[in-house]
Amino acid sequence: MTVLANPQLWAGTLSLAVPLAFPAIGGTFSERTGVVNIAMEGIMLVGAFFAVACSHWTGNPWLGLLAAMVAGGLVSWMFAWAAIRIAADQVVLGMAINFFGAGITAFLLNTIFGYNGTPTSTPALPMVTFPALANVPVLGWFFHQQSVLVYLMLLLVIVSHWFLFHTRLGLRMRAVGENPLAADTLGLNVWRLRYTGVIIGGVLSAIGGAYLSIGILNSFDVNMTDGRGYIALAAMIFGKWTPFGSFGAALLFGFASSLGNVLQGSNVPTDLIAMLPYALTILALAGLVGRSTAPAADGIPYLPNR
Amino acid sequence: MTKAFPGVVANDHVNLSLRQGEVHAILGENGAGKSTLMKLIYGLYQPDAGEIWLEGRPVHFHSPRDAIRAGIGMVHQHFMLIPALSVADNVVLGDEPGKIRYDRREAIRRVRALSEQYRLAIDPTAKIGSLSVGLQQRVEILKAFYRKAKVLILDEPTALLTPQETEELFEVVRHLKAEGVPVLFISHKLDEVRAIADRVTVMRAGKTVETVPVAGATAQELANLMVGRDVVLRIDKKPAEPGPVVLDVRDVRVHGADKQEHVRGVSFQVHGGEIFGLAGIDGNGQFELVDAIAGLLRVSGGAVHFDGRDITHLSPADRTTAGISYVPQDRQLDGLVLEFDLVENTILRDFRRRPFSRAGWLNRVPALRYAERLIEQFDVRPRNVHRKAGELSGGNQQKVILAREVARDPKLLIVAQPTRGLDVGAIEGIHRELIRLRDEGKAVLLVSLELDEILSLSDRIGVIHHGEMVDIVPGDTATREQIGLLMTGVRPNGATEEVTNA
Amino acid sequence: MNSVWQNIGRNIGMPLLASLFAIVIGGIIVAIIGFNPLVVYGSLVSGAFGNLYNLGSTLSGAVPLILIGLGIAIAFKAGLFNIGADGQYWVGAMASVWIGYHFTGMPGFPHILLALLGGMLAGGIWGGIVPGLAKAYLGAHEVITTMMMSYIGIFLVEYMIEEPHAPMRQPGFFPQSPQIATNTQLAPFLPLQVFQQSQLSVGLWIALAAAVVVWILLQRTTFGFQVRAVGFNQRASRYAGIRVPLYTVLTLGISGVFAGLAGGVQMLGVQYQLNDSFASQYGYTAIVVSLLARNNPFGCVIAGIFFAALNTGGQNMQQVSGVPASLTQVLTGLIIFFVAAERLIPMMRAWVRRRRPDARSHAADEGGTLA
Amino acid sequence: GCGTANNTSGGNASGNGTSGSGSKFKVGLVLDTGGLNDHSFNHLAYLGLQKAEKQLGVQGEYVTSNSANDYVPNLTRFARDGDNVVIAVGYLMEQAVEKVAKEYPNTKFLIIDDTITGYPNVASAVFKTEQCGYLAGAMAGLMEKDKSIKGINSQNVLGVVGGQQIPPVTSYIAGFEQGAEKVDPGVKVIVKYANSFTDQATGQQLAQDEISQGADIIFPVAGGTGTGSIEAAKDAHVYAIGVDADQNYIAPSTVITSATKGVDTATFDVIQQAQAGTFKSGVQYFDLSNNGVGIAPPNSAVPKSIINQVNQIAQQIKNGQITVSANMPSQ
Ligand SMILES: Nc1ncnc2c1ncn2[C@@H]1O[C@H](COP(=O)(O)OP(=O)(O)OP(=O)(O)O)[C@@H](O)[C@H]1O
Ligand SMILES: Nc1ncnc2c1ncn2[C@@H]1O[C@H](COP(=O)(O)OP(=O)(O)OP(=O)(O)O)[C@@H](O)[C@H]1O
Ligand SMILES: [Mg+2]
Ligand SMILES: [Mg+2]
Repeated sequence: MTVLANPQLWAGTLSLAVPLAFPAIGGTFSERTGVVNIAMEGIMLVGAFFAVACSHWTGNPWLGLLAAMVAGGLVSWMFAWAAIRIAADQVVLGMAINFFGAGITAFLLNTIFGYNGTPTSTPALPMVTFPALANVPVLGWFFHQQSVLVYLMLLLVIVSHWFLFHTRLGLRMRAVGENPLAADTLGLNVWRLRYTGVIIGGVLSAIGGAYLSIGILNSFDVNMTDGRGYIALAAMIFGKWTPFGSFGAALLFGFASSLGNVLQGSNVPTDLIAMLPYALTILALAGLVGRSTAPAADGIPYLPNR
Repeated sequence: MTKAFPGVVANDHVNLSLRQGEVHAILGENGAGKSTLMKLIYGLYQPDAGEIWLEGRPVHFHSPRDAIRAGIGMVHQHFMLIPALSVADNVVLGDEPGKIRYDRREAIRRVRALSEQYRLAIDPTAKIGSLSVGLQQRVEILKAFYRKAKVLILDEPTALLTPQETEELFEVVRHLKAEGVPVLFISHKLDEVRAIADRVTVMRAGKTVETVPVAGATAQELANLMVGRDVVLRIDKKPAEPGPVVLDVRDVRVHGADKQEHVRGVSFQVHGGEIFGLAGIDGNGQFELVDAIAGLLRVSGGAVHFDGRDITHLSPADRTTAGISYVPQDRQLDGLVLEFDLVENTILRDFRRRPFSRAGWLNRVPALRYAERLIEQFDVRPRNVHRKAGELSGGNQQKVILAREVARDPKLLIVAQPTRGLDVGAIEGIHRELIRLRDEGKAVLLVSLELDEILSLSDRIGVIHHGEMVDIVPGDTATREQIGLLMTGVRPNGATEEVTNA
Repeated sequence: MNSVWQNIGRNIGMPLLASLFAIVIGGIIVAIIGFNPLVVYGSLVSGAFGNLYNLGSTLSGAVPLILIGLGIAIAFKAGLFNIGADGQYWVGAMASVWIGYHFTGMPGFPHILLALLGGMLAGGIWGGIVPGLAKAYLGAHEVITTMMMSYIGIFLVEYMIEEPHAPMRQPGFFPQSPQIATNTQLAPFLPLQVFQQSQLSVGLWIALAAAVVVWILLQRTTFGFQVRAVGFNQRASRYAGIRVPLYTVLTLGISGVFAGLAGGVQMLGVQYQLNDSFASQYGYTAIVVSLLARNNPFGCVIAGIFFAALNTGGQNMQQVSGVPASLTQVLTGLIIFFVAAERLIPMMRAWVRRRRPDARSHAADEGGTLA
Repeated sequence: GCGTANNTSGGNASGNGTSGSGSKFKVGLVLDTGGLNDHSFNHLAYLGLQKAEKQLGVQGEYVTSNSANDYVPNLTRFARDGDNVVIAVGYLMEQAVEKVAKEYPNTKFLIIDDTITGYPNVASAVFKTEQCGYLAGAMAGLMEKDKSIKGINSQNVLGVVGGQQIPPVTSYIAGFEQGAEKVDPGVKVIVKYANSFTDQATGQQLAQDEISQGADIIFPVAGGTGTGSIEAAKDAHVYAIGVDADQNYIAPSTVITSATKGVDTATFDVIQQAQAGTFKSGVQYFDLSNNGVGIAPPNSAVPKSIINQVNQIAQQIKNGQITVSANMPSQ
């Protein structure tokens, strides 16, 4: 139980949740409009790379973040075009983007910066400790020395919930993901709404990638996402395609990973500890969360018969 | 206008004109091309040839958005609803109150007002997915009225309405007509057409045959015009010769998928050689009851005996094998695997037994022969067993299901809404088939929201209200008024119950 | 019969045309960077198919992709997404190796059979028991459970050989299992030296046979009938008397069985022991294999060979033309992208036709379904 | 065009060991799945090859393997194309090298981090990284005892972040523990594994955990993952020790030294030997005495006295007074 009183456990929980929550919420936007998105991994890598590159070139990490968002938006636009306009298989496209993202970032890294990685002088986004938060007893453990993106994430959860469930555009996006034909008969522009969802998803995934490269570090490395895009996919489903759910799942996974990290170094074999986050996820899913149903038209291209 | 789909010309140089303030009915057999024409007008399909003129000007609708902008409203035959959203969300979608924020409260208010105005009672906050199809029909109608159309298209709006609701709808239509709004109205119910329409256009096999004024035309004339031959509208049947009890339902209680109790202790018996009609307003537990008899819902109290045997706890497969056939209410969701071809769909309930399979191996050839025989016998069109069920028109889908269930030679046939959305010709065929089965000594349990159907076919009629059997009356003496009263929960001894719909 | 050819044309011709697209675009990129596209693509093709040895390597690489792809296709048929085949593969590999180095007294053939069955069983349990039961009875989404079980499976296999006194660790400096008995090593695909060299074992026969078995299973048995019915429409399946939860478990289990078999075949045919390296990513590639094959078993064979060719050809490309590995990955991504976007071709045809003022009948060409 | 494939011995196809007239001396490098960006032996081997290209005029080619299935084809392709030397990076390719070397007896093979013997055309390079790990551990232990150094806290704790529990990693760590223990008997060394060589975020988290438990010098042996650990050390104003190559460039004031592994020099040497016709088969050991492993020049945070003591220890290892085990204490 002393483990639970370790501030590092809780700081790590929040910190490790960020690169899952952004893409998971991003995926929520995409899938709520009916486009299955498993391209988060590739888009995160693209975001992570351009964040560092532009942060280095301009000397301003905020411009780096902006570049990540633009790059993520562009890649997801390409994905959206093929998924929506060409009605290509969305899962295959997603995998293609993942290959592409991993390859292009490695290629650019090596041709522009060489094999040793990005320059160490690259500026990173600031770490912030709000005294008001950091001095609260238990809460303070969470908010000690966190990246600004942590706070952005908390804001994002609330804003995207409001956006999806309390705005006209949000309602329309969800309608398109449930029954595009019905939405079409009501005069909604199905394709445009889907583009919107996918591109928002790409931008958010890219921020998740940027968190890894200039949020907590200041460098890019090949495959530095290490499968987080796929875990984010799971977090999105776990969270039943809602922002709060996705965030909750990301926190759970962050907690389990952080717990594993803290427990490492004891006598328990590291591989068994490494199973912890995954095992906990299954238990939580089976025990607490139960059935989650995708938006009804998720993954089905909409081709009006015109 | 012309519109072709791979393999069919659904609309072949169709002409139609709609005058200010008229109600114009379209009649035609299933698959004649009515819905296709409506979708062309609504911008949902693009014509291969031809054009639309609106108020003296040619218009071109690239999508429903253009049509809506031009003031066209439509009630779709297959509902265009979003099950995960609420009634209010569905009605206002595309024209929601609020600026950026969606003013949900205002939407609910507007929908409530609308539903009161048109007397289509509905709870605006209910999820569509939890509503019966009858209630969904109301939502679909409310959607069209919400938008205040200049031209209104109604594609079989009354298929699931009660007579009272239909009358309310007609009131609205007459009102619109008085305001000069032209209405296109599709229905297979000839009485309705005669009651509301000014002119009628008959379609056959994708072509417009004729446009005639309704005044003076009899139902028989319309029917003949539409089918192209003489149709028997009234069915003559011999008196029933009831045999032993086949189905014995004893104080059965059923909870639905929503965990609510829908059937609260119902008892009745069905004999061989009789048609037992189960009448009731939609949502009173009749469909849960038959689902439970077929084994798709668990019985939470009471017992079901079939052929002298307690089947309360048998699996659906075992009940099928024991000789129960079931035509479920929702043909697309329950009755068919739309992606399967007709061969696979005709053996859907019998693939386990010979000759269709042996020790786990499917035998394609007997299945193929069987399917070919059935679609021949039941006149399924097009006559191609390799078509996917989803590519058939709704009427033909229904025929496939009926063919499959009848051909199994069951002891008990349960049919729910067997003629929903079918044309008169097809209805005639299905009704004949049901009576033939009865005369062969089978037990038939008929559930229908169509009072006329119940009255014309049933030997005995049970009326269900709020999950309870109000009364069971003989079919030959029953009247519309008597049954209609029972359906609202007024018991024969005069005691009334609160009227509920959901 | 005409439609059969049309079908083949659509299912193979279109992806081919689309790949051509990707190849042109990739060629432009490669040329901009300063490589000769002809050399690059020449080395890709010759590396994959240029001679019997390269062909052998390609086919050898295709074996696990085909087998896993078949398993994933079965799951897709039942409407289930098995995203965790990687773990099922490794757990199957582990079981096969364990059996392979125990029971050394056994004669070769039964020993091989036992080892492969062990792999299949392990993969089946991994894919079926937890994800299947959790899905069928608790509604836990199989994307999550199979993915999580996959990570757990890989860590389990790591654990078995990594720790100093791990259960399957061979004494010695390197973390690896003992080698399987020599007589359990699979024979070459054909008794030719070149297949011995290129690691192409009878595993290919197993993969081809598996494709036939899957086709028969899905199309010719009541089991397959029920799997497909469940995949299309669960409510109608219940109405048809099919026990949907049971078939969910069975289908995910069988899906895992094929991944486990892939692991076993790979250990018995190529690797002979477990090493502490789990970088195959077969699970993800095989998803693309089965989807591009539209879940058709024979399509899985073709798509599996296609991806293996991209892999071996891509590595030859690095060796011969000096294109970096990362660029190979970019090209692979592009090719998959455009193969998925095969409808681009008919659509472009339609666009071109629409440009011409006289032609009006374009709509039929796009004829998609109103889903 | 199947002729060459049926050529079973491969002898005709492959070039002659001593370089034919006119044709260039070709070297093929088969990288493991980590590829050129592993910040470790794959990258170092490539540096060695580049150096050989520049200084010896050889023609180098390389390929990154995607899975264990690719080892044999990749090795074979180089051998068949007539490369004079084929280099396999990593012990995982042991079986593949044995198989291919048998088929191509005229091609010279080098395998890194392995101990293949009995093949006249195969050389193995073994790096005694436990020795440089020992020196790094000793330096860390000595720093730990000197509380006057800025950034060194009162707790006697060191942190190690391993990539994976495999010999190329654990031998460093084993040496590190022994070295630290030797100079600072009560020291506590926390060892955590990231189970990844690419996950910087986890590398950072693990280091932060160790720092929060009092570690003030972090030794990551985890390729790219280690970059994150060094970053964590930098942010917490404690120290780090680089690995494989001199990693001081990552954080000049944080990385006090690096335990280096001369995969680049070994690769270069073997190429040179092969070119000169002096190729030696069997195991070649690279250790402190032949500068095969070592530690990088310490930064200014390390006091001269400590550097001197570490140099003495290095001397003792070289002349055999101290022997370092490559096995973890529990092994
Ligand atoms: N999207 C489509 N793709 C292919 N065929 C279609 C499509 N829509 C309609 N059809 C075919 O066009 C013909 C006309 O169909 P339509 O729906 O217009 O008939 P309908 O007159 O509305 O019939 P019903 O009375 O059953 O509603 C039918 O043969 C139908 O199968
Ligand atoms: N992709 C398709 N290919 C072929 N036929 C289709 C396709 N999609 C729909 N159809 C059929 O075309 C018709 C058009 O659908 P619509 O909504 O107009 O109903 P309908 O057929 O008129 O139904 P009903 O018979 O119940 O009145 C349907 O019968 C449907 O089964
Ligand atoms: Mg219709
Ligand atoms: Mg490990």
